[in-house]
Amino acid sequence: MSALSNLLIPAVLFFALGFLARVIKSDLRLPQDLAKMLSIYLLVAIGLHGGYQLGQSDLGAAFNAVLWAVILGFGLPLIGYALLLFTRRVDRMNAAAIAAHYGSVSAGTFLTAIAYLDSAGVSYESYPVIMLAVMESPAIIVGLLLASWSRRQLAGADEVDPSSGNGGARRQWKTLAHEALTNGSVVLLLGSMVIGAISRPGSMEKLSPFIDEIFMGVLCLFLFEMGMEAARRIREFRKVGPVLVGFGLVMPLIGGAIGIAVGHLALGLSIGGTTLVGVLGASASYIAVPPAMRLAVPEANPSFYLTLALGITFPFNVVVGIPLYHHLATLIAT
Amino acid sequence: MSALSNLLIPAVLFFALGFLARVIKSDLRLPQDLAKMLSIYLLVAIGLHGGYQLGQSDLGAAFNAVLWAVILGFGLPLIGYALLLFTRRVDRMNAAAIAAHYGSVSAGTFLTAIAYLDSAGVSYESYPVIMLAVMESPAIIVGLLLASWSRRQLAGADEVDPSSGNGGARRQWKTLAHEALTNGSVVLLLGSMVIGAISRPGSMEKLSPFIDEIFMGVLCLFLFEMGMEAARRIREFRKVGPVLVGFGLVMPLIGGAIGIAVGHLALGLSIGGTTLVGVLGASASYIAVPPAMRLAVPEANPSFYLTLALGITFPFNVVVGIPLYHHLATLIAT
Amino acid sequence: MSALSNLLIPAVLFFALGFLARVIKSDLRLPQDLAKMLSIYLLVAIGLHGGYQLGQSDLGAAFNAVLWAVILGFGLPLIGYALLLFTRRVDRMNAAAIAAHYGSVSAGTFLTAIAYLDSAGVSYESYPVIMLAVMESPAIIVGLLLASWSRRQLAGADEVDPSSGNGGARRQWKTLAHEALTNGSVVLLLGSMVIGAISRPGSMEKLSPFIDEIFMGVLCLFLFEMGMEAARRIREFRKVGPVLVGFGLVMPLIGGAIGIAVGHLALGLSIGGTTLVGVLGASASYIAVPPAMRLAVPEANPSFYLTLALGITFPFNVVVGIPLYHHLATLIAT
Amino acid sequence: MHNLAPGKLITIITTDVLEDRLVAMVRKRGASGYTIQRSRGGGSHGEQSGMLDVDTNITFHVVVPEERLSGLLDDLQGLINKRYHLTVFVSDVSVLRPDKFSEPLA
Amino acid sequence: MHNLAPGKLITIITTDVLEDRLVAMVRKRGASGYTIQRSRGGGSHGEQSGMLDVDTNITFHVVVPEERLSGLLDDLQGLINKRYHLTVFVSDVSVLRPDKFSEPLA
Amino acid sequence: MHNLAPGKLITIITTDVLEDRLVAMVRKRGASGYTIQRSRGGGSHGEQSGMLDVDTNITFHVVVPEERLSGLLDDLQGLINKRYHLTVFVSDVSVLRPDKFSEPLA
Ligand SMILES: Nc1ncnc2c1ncn2[C@@H]1O[C@H](COP(=O)(O)O)[C@@H](O)[C@H]1O
Ligand SMILES: Nc1ncnc2c1ncn2[C@@H]1O[C@H](COP(=O)(O)O)[C@@H](O)[C@H]1O
Ligand SMILES: Nc1ncnc2c1ncn2[C@@H]1O[C@H](COP(=O)(O)O)[C@@H](O)[C@H]1O
Ligand code: NA
Ligand code: NA
Ligand code: NA
Repeated sequence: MSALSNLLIPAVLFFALGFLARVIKSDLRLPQDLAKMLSIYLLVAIGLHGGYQLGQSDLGAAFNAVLWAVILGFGLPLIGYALLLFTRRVDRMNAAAIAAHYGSVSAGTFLTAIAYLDSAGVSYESYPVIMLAVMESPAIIVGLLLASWSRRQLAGADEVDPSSGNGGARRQWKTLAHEALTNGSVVLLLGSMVIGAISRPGSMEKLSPFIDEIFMGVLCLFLFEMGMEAARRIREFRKVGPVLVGFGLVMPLIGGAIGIAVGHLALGLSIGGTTLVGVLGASASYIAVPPAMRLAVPEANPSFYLTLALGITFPFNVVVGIPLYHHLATLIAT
Repeated sequence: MSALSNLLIPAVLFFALGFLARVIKSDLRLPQDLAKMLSIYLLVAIGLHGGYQLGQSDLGAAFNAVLWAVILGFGLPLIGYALLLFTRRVDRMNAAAIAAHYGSVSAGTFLTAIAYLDSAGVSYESYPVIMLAVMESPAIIVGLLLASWSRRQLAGADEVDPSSGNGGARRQWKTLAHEALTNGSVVLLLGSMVIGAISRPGSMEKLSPFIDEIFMGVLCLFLFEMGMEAARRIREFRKVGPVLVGFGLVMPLIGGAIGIAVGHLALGLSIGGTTLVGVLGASASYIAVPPAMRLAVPEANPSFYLTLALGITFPFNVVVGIPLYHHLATLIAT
Repeated sequence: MSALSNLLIPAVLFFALGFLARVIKSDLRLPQDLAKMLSIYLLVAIGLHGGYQLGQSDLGAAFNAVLWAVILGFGLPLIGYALLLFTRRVDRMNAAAIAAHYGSVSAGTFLTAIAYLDSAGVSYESYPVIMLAVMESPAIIVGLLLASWSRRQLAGADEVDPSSGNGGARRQWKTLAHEALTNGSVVLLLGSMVIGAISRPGSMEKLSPFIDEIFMGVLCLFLFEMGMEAARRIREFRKVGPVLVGFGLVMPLIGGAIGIAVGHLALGLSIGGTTLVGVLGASASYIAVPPAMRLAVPEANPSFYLTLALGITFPFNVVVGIPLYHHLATLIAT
Repeated sequence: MHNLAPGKLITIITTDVLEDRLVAMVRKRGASGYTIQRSRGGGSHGEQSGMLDVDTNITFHVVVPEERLSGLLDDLQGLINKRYHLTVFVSDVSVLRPDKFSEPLA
Repeated sequence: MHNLAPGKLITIITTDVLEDRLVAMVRKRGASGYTIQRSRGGGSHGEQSGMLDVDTNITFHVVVPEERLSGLLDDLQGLINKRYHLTVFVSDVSVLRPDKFSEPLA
Repeated sequence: MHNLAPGKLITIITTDVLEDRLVAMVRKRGASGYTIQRSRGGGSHGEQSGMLDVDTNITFHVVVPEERLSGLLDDLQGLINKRYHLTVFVSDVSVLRPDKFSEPLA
């Protein structure tokens, strides 16, 4: 009920509008770089905001949050990988690439959750923001490990390419490990957090209109475009098949549950904070991880992982997941 | 006098600056997607704003406004078409394409009028905003009807293309009717209005800095670019010829007068609201209609309708029209 | 000490972050038009702001500032040209092209200085803003004069191209003189200042959220990208060689000292205003002048002047120069 | 040696308003894909500055085996007959992995 | 069969600062139009990342009848002699509606 | 007459994620430069709308003297064998200032 009415906020409604615009085949075509520009703004704003708060909060707790972010980032893909092989619907390479996405997080989903909590008047800690920044890297690394491991498994079958052997692999290794740590959005988010934390008192006030006041509006435009992209992808669910679609709905529930457990038990966060950690666990990256997988796991079919992360899991989380995780966080807390 | 001083507002001055920049052949080149991004923002902002107000206002009156918007959207192109054929300067296909533009509206002109009224301290109702959203579609449909009707008229003369006969025509029909209703800017504007109307109380406040406070600044940048585009087009008025230029000056006066009559008599709006309906009637679309005509009426020469709508009527409305319509609205009201 | 802590402001830190992102070879790729869009906003905002203040200040003093801006714009390149020939590391054509950059100014550096003064609580006059607008043109013209003069000097040696003789030269002359005066950023900045000055009272308030409140945030994003570009260029300092790098460090000191002298002695500005004039003298253009030189002095190697202006002088001014000029301005004032 | 085989590259320059039509055409004619670049330009129909939606051009590339060329040209000629402004030219290319270009676009 | 006739496609890659000059050149030499794509790249003059105004390249295409080729190449050679950096190559194409390409640009 | 000499234009269409690899390849093989255009398109791997980082294509052009062609094609075939999706074709061009194209990229 209240959950539903909490969905009647501009952020969610613009996501729905974008989705609808594509469904009715509107000729609306957004500028190619719009999504990128908006997400740059969003990462910087959320980073500055979170960093500023972290600067005044307990570093021990922050470190604890980072630690658990790494654990989630490494652990969730392993679960996803096992689950996917169990379905027998995709080969090991695709399983590795898809799984990596679920260890990482979707900033769009996370920010929608924040808008949701704000409109519901629920407060939350700033630690989840740093977890948002941290979780990208381990997920990419695990994806890389799973892929090269799978590659060795398949080696017998797939001997088309000698050069993709040790030599090639080792090179890829370094580039990818490097990419995992210097990934654009990671740098932008972490960097902004540091700046928010170390900027001399007073100088941050000047930024507040930019990072706080217009934030919600920019988020709405971003979610509008993401709604269009989600609708574009969901069309391909046939290619993906019902079983994989099922994975795209079940995996966020698993990740969400684990995230909520971590948020409440391990980090002892409030209901709001716990909900956000649940969202971190449940959401799948569609900005940082896909290009990394495309580069590192060419054998995997991008339309698989993009359809799942962007077409299935993302809308599911925005419409069903967030209220659900909030509900669970409330239950576990009381 | 006051009219003139009311033109000394940033919005109008930036339009003039853009126009000047092109006239003096400045090498200033704006990013290709800037105009598009700014207009997306403007449509969303005006939509949310208007929808929010409509949500609290009389739906009966709103419906009445929609009704008259449809009537204007259908009627004005017919007048324009007749007028154009009467001039004997363009063939039927070009007449149809040009006429369609005058049934639709120019968001840029409308927003300039709002800036003008604001700076003159004149208040206005929110109904014209919904009319702005509604008028695009009928204009496109009428343009389509006029075009295919003209095509049949010319059929004897122009038999180059068998396939453009019934079959082709029918297909075009559906695509165009569809396009008219799912046109990008229509979806964006109507969608934002609905969101502004149904968003749960409180959640809209958060958007106010984004949609209200920075609005005027974004409008200035948009009008700056539109000034440059207007100057680019006005150069081609020679190609168009004095008679057509005359049409580009007379048609807005006719549309404006009709709009003012509708605003005052049919809708019983205040002076401000009546002025805005006058502007709706007077202005010619240069965002939604041109691509639609380009797709549906390939026989028409785009530089005709673009030069008229963007190079002649738009600047005329911004500099002369708006103060004039405001003046007329004041006369008729008193 | 305080100088250093004044560097801990978001604007400077984002510049450092961008620089770092490139150094660690992050895969972050910004949208191609982002820098351009941000700089359009910054020029308009600073222009409106400065013009509004100038509108209420002494025109005599303003005229005096313009006069000295022209003198600096013409004089500094001559010094630079002589210095460069003295180093014997570049031919006359490259010397002319490089020197022109140092007569002009870097808006990015200027705005960083403003952020620096704001955070240090130092007030400043609005005259330097008009100097910022004026200095581009003379610098371009001097560059053109030096180049065509050098071309004549080299004529004996370099006779590859007859057509680049008088005829060609004269044509270039006109186009360049024209370009110098109608340069995009000059038009945008001067135009915005005029608008800010003549807009009817009251109408400017509406713009304040756009031009003042979000200004600092946009500046941070712009400096972030400029940091990335600076790091991209600094890599090429090997190509340029230590002597030229030395020029890139010494020339701003000379220009800064002259600027400070002008600000204090000739214009009698406060410490803040004097610092800004120092920054105008010290900074080298990387927006208006490079394209002009590329068009007018094809014989010069762009990577020379871009590396110096963007890779050496710009970071030097942001990190070392600004606090230094502020320090000197304080000394000379007391 | 490399598995290079002859193919035909069709280049179409026109307004981006026609993009969907061209894509549909390509699918219908069983080409294996298409590539589009945003463009600006000038011609008999004036300048297409690319600043507004309506004056943006696209350059549309399709590589096809020789035998599929004629059908596509028929469709393009059809559009031209409908008075659409298309600039079309064909060039000979040697494609790597010729098989790739004969699998129709799903 | 289709009305395909031989033509020459001139491709010029250079800094976008030269765009207006190239357009003027094309008009002067009576080509029927031109097409431009924004590009980035690298060459003897370093990387052109396309991030700043000054390091953005354009790819400039002109299709002309064989007889008009030489004049355009003269002008391009003239720019090169002035030390402008141009990458120029010519390819053989078959154009649809050959007449179209012989009407000079207004 | 003009100093036109035969050359080979290699056109590669693929995801922009591979851009750095292709540039490295070009350097390694001693080409004199490269040019990139942002593109969108569709093929066996679905639509590349260019709206998100991950579904943006690039069109990558390299002009080389005939003798350098084979080496580059080897590398491209290597990428294809690694299962990367590349659309590659080669065309004959006549280059102005042939010398320019034989100076390897610094
Ligand atoms: N000779 C040409 N060479 C290259 N592109 C051309 C040529 N003629 C026309 N075009 C392109 O085709 C578009 C439409 O041409 P038009 O139908 O003549 O207006 C123009 O906007 C140009 O981008
Ligand atoms: N061999 C090549 N193949 C393709 N494009 C090239 C080549 N050489 C140079 N270019 C392009 O031409 C531009 C100017 O080249 P350059 O004058 O060598 O710096 C470069 O930025 C590239 O975009
Ligand atoms: N027949 C074709 N003609 C032109 N471009 C193509 C063709 N096939 C594929 N492409 C381009 O190559 C990219 C990758 O192709 P694919 O590997 O088939 O998905 C596509 O996104 C298109 O941009
Ligand atoms: Na996750
Ligand atoms: Na109208
Ligand atoms: Na200077």
